[in-house]
Amino acid sequence: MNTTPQILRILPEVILTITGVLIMLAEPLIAKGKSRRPLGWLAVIGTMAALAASLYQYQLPAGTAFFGTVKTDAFSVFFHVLICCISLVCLLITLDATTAKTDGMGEFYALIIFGTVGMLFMTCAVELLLVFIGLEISSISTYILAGFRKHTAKGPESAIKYFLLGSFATAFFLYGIALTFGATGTTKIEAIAHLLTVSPTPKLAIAGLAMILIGLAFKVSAAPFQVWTPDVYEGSPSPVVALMSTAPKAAAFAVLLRILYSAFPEMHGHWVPLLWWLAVLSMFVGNLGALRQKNVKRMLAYSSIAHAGYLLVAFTAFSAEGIAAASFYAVTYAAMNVGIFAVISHVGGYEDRLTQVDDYRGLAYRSPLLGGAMAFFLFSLIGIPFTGGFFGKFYVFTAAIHSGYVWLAILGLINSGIAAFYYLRVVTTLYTKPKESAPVAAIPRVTIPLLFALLCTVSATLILGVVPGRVLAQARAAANATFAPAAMVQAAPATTVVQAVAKK
Amino acid sequence: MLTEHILTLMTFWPAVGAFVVALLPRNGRIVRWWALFVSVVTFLLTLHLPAHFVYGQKGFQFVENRAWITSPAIRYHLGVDGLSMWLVVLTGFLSVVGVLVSWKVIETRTKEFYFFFLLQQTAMIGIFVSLDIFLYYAYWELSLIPMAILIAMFGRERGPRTAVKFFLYTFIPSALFLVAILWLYAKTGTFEYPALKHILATNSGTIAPHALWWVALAFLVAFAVKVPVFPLHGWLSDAISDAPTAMAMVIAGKLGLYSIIRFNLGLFPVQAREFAPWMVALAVIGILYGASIALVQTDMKRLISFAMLSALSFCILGIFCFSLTGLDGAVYQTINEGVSGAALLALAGFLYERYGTYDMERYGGLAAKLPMLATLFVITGLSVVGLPLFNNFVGEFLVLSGSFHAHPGWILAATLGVILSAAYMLTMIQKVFYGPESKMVTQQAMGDMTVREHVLLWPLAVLMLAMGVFSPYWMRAIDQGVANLATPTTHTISYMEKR
Amino acid sequence: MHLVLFFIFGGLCIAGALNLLFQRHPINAALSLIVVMSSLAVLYLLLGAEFLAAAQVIVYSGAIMVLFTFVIMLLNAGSEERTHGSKAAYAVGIPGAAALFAALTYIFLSNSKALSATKLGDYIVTTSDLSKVLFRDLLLPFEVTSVLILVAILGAVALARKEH
Amino acid sequence: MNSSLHLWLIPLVPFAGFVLNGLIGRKLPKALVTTIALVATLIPFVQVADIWFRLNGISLPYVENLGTWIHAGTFRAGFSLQLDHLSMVMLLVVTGVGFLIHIFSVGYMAHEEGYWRYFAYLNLFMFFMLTLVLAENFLLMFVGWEGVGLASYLLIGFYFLRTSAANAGKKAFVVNRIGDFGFLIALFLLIYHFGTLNFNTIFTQVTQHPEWQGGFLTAIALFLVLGATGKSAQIPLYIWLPDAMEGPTPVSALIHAATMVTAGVYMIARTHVIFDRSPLALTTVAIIGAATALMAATIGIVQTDIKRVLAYSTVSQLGYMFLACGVASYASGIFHLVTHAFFKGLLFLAAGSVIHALNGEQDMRAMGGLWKKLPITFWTMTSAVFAISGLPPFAGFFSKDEILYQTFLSPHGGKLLWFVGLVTAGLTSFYMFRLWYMTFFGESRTKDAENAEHGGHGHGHGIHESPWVMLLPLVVLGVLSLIGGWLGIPEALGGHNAIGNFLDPLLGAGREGTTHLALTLAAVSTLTALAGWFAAHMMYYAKPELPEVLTGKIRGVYALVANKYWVDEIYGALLVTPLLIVSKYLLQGLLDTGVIGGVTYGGAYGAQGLGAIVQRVQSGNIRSYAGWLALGAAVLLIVTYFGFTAHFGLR
Amino acid sequence: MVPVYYYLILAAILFSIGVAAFLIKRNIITVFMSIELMLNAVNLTFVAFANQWHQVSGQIFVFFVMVVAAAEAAVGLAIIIAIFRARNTLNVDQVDLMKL
Repeated sequence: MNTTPQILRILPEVILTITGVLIMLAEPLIAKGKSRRPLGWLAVIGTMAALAASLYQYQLPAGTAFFGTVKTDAFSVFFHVLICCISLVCLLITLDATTAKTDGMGEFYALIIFGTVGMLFMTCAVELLLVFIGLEISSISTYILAGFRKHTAKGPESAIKYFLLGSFATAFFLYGIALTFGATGTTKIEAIAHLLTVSPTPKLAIAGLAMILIGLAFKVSAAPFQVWTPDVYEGSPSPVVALMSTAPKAAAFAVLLRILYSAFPEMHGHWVPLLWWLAVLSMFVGNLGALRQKNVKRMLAYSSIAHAGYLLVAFTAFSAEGIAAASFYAVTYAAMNVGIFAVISHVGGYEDRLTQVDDYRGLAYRSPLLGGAMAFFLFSLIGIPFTGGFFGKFYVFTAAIHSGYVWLAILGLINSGIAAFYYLRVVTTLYTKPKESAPVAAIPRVTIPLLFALLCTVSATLILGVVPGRVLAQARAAANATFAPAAMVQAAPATTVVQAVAKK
Repeated sequence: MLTEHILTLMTFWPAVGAFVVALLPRNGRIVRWWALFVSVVTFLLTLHLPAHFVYGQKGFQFVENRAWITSPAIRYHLGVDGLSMWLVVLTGFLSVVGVLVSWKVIETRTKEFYFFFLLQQTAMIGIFVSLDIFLYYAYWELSLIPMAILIAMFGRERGPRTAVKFFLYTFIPSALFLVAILWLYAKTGTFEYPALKHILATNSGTIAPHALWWVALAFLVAFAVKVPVFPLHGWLSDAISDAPTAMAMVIAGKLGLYSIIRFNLGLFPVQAREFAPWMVALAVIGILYGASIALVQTDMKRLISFAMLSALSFCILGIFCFSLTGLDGAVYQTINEGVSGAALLALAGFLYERYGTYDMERYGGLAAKLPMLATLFVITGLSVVGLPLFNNFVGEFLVLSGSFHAHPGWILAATLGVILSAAYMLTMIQKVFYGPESKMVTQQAMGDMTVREHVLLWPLAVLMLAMGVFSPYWMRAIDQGVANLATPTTHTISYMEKR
Repeated sequence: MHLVLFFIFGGLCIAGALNLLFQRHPINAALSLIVVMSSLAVLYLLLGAEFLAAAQVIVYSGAIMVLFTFVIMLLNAGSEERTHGSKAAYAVGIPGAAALFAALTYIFLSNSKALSATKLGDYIVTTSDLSKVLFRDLLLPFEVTSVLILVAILGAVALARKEH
Repeated sequence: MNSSLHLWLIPLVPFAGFVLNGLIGRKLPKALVTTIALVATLIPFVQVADIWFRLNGISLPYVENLGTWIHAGTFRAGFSLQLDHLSMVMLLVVTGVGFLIHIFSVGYMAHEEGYWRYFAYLNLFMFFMLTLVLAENFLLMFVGWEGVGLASYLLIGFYFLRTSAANAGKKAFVVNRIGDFGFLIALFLLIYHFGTLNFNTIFTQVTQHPEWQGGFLTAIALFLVLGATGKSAQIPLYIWLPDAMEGPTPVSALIHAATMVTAGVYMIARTHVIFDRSPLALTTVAIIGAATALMAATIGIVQTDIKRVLAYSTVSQLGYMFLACGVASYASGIFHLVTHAFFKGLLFLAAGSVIHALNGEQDMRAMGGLWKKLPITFWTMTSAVFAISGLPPFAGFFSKDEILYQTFLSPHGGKLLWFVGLVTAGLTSFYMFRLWYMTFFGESRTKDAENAEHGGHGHGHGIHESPWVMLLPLVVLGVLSLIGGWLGIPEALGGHNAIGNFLDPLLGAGREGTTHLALTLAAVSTLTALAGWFAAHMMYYAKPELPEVLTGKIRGVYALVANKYWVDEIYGALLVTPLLIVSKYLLQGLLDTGVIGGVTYGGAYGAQGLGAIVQRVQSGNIRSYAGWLALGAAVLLIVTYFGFTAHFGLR
Repeated sequence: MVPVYYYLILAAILFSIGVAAFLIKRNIITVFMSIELMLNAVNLTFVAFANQWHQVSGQIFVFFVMVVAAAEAAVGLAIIIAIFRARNTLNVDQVDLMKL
């Protein structure tokens, strides 16, 4: 039996919660109208501590705690680390973007921190109840953050859209849980798998699965549940978009992986083809929608839909390789997307001065660093070799093809071709001569936090693109931790062929 | 020591140079000189290959092979053979030429320019030397970036638009190309060229032939666009006319042609032979099509672009007749195209530097004003026309004579190209240099060639002549490189027996 | 008897829900929602969930709905005007909802054999059994909920506070 | 085994001259340029002469291999030179005449812009021409073949600021290219059938297989003929030669009369082994030759530009040579080639001298009565005129007579061709004497010496005899055109056909008829020539008004001939214009811009259209969004529950 | 004796009505109410299944849902107030500034 103190299994969450509370307590101590940056730094420190804690959790033997509600294994720790990193960078971006703003910044940082707590719980929970709570925490905090610029016309609108539709989807998610519970009589993820085999009404579980899928598909903004994405991204402050386009998605994908692979592996006959369609739909909707976008943030919103599609491709593979690919892709996508939003939030500022693509004209001359970085991230999003984006796609599609989904791969890569069109349009805009009196003329100089954020994201994207070995190994470990069913797809005729040749 | 790592060295040295450029101060002169230094060193490094190349030794040389990513099994596997060696050297050479050509033109944004320019060198050399298809693909895609950005930055008219067009034209097919690669990997479990070649050659039974056919097609299309082959050349003339000269020199031709020979003929000989009739037809159409459109151009760069289309189609023709002579010719012609095309573009560029237009109608009677430039222009023109004792003649002659036995009819048609080529080339020369002086020419007094231009053009001119006269020096390696790709032509053999 | 009660209060639920659907003034909507919730409380009792019944009345009908009415008053929202901003809602949404309903009904009916029947009072969950599970097995979620509430408070404050 | 003859020197010395003058000539003083150029041509001449005298000590054919040029796969071609009787004769002509014309040019071009350029090109020409003659394989021959074309392109376009000159150069090159196309195809066929391009291997192959008749040999031969017609300005490709007169006159003398244009004849003679196997090809050659000869002669009658007259006469004379080859009497063809080199070279030089004297005037109507003013030019010219008109004992008589004789003897269609040749001979002597009279006799129609100060010939005090550097070659060639024919006097006329016998081992002896026949034919042709002279005398000396009267009578025919049968116009309308129109509108406009560009942008806009559809969903209205969600949810639920998608073959 | 699926179908009805209400109602507050309705439907399902399996956890789930609902209500109404301040309307159809 495991002897590790239970608290260690939720150490990062605890640390972050404490940090959040501290921020709340410290907030009133700072006089009105004074900058809230110290709180930001406090949050950064807390997140770093949580990150350290998460890394420490790699030492722990895999096991559950609190009566099997949480589980720390390679999988959960992988996503812990990822989410902590994302929040960390996003906090840095926030620090840079909101220097001027004082009002309510305490809450801002606290909400980011608490939201992170929710996501962390999502990834490590093996009890649907806890998953639900975590999901709600992260969602609610993001709803609020989305509407944080409440004096503007768009801020509250994006909040209300996100909130109403989000709760709408949550209801479905909940219904799904209810039905699953109805089919099995339990809400413990691992238990579901084998209780299903004895359940008198397994078919209810299928309905439950469908409903859960709906809820999570909404969270990861996969078509046809993507509708909210562009509007919300447009209305929210850029640092928040950086966060909500990556971290909650990563968490939601983690949950989806857990549920699909740990609770419903035997039903893959039902959900694999479904995800096939969701993936294709998402890719096409995302990329085609982005083609005509003039507004950068909306364009990236559509692109995030498309990327959700790429990620779902990995799910369809239904193999450990697939999970590894998905996890890896989540990392790469986080790196490049956070990075690009770092640039956007700095250039556009908290108030989004630059929205249209043309506003970015000549950025690469005004500020080679920002322009270059943005171009780099865009290329990574296209999936150019030696960037993380490329390896991400590469592993995803390798997994798909190994499982025999050649057409999926073809469609996917055609999509990356379509995507290249709009990403490249931005790149070329960055590198065309700026008009005189161009908006890019007045970019604030790069601050230390942003510099650090860019450093992290760029190096991450680059490392993932050149020497992805380590991260991939971790992703594999995570995959093996989750994916144990007997019905594992054997996708290695390759090795046999090689051996055959070797014999000759 | 040097010989083990020479390939890595020459591949990454320009990249290193590029990053140094990024750190240099915003000062045109420093950046320029540095770039020149880098490219010269690159060229010298590439010269190491012919110096130490072992003739008659089978397989790849200067091999470097170590693990990169364990699973999927991607290796850092480099090596050259007779096929790729001279192309690498050519790349090195053209990088020097490129810097010299850009010397004056690129006045603003020099840092960006040379950064991407040097990056491009790395990508191109990487393409030629990598033997792991994954690695190859990585470089292949990478090579698009600097090109696209530079076109966008320095495009003559619709820069950004052309850049996107060029990028998509190449990127979308190579997406399918990637699928094909992954599929192969899924089936064979390796990315390494030699291993793949062996597997596909020995037990192709395990892989469905029709599937393999599609894979081969995906490869071919991706390459054909880059060459470009006739109906897929939509990007060419825009790209050539918008790209800065240094980039236009390397945008078309050698990468695609090399890849076709290396992969389509190397990995999929059977499928390649199935495609052959179509490719030959397209090639011949391309030759005549390009030449006759070039005949009616008024813009120098567009004329050159269509001339290129015509010239490159010769290579395709040679490749897909599978006779050793034809293949030799094709590869040789690839190199020639690199040299002559570069010279031609450089010359056009120099005229542009002087008079600020590529419109031939506005020129006239320059020969009296710029005799040296005119001379070199004529020399280059003659090389392009394929006059004997010039490089292109050797290439074209080998291609045509080597292919004749396979498709006499098509070759007959293709040979008409030599008439047309003479027609458009001489028309260009006449419009620009002969006849009475045009208004523009009389109004703007311009000096003849500068030292830089001499330094740049004479080596090219001499090279054209040398390659036309001492072809065996280059041919040895090439012949050895493609020997095993050709189907032995029967009639000559029988003739030999007859004697 | 049990059946009768079920139908009465089930009917009330549906009636209330429909009323929510057709009433145009938010207040009426709120009141009809209260009807639904209260009758749901009764159904909970029938299903033997005493504590939940109580909680339903207190938390939902009490706290939450009061909050609603409070906000309605605060913003003195008049009866809504029938704007036609969305065709999709009718063209796509309503059929969707209908299909949803049909599907769910079909699912439950097709599984009805396997599902048991409830007899009044044969399964009653006392508060103590509830708390046993709640404070032992599900302690962690319970604690985490505090974070959730904290977030909610934060959010409410942050959003509702007037900027100056 | 004989010691090395260092043949390679023969072409390379002129090449060296070209390189020197070409690169640094601009800076050098005229004198030095001149010496370089002359020495560069003198050395080969001397060497050739030396070889000629040591010829008995040399076993022919003598081959010299200078290394591999191309070696790819099984194909191999080397830089190998060969000396045999045929190339010996050609060498003598080329170097000899070439040297003389170099000398002449020194005087003629003395005051031209780009003097150095001129001589550089001239040396370049010598290099290529000698390569052509010495080549031991077809490929090397092709080098010379194309090279002389290049040289002529450069020299025709020497006055490149004149649009007409530039155009003429271009035309010459492109038309030649059409011929080269034929040549290339012939080469491919040769490689295809023999796997090599070496003369000796191929010819031995053919001789070893007497069963090879016609067939692929005919194909090869015909393509070679196409090549030859291009280079030697025969129907259908003769159109470039008249325009080539844009070049400086010595160039016309050297390239477009004496040497380059005869390359076609040389090539046919060189490859006669193949031709002998293909009666069809031979007949073709003969007919082409005869037709060209006649047609050109008729055009020559009405030309008024002195150089153009000569140009057409050249075409016509080349026709004779083709005729000779066509009747498989190659030796006589070569013989005529040699004599023609003498007298036609001379004619051009003399004409040049006249033009020089008249400060660039080329129109015969503006000449006349010059014989007193330009005595030496006159006398040399006269010898040339007599020679070309075929009056004994001048050179032309013997060679032309030999051709006609051989034609008459040839089995198929010989008589007819002979008659055509005869008529042509008459016409030839007519227009030559016409030229003679119009230029040197009658009252002077020259413009006064006021406007002497024009063009490059800046020394205009009236009409004057040319300097000695120009007269010397005239004299030498004059003598040659008188005696040049004597080395080919047929036995019938008491000679001992020296050149014929010399070429025997290579080209085989001509047919032998009876002495009686030979004599009659000779007499006939002589009379024809005299008739021509008489006609010319009547029309252009005795009664100058006669021509108008006559042309008035046959206006239609006259117009036809005067416009050169509208051949240029016809070609323009049938080939050039259509090609341009098709390229511009059909290919570029419709196909390239329309279809290919259209597809490209069509794809882009199509995708964007789909994007628009996607955007329609994003109406921004929450309820609509909810509607989509609901629908999606319903569909997803149903699909999953009933597992519809599971049935698609997704793998 | 009431079969469980009666309750389930009742829940389904309520849920669907909730969805329909979300689609039809124009006033943001009422739209929000319809979400509450949906949640209640789910709760009913939970309780029914809890009875079916005699599992307490089902009921506890409902308990948590209530908490979440309360929290959501707080936040949601705050957002509604914010949007009313910013846009001075409660009509969903007029909250469509961001589109396409």
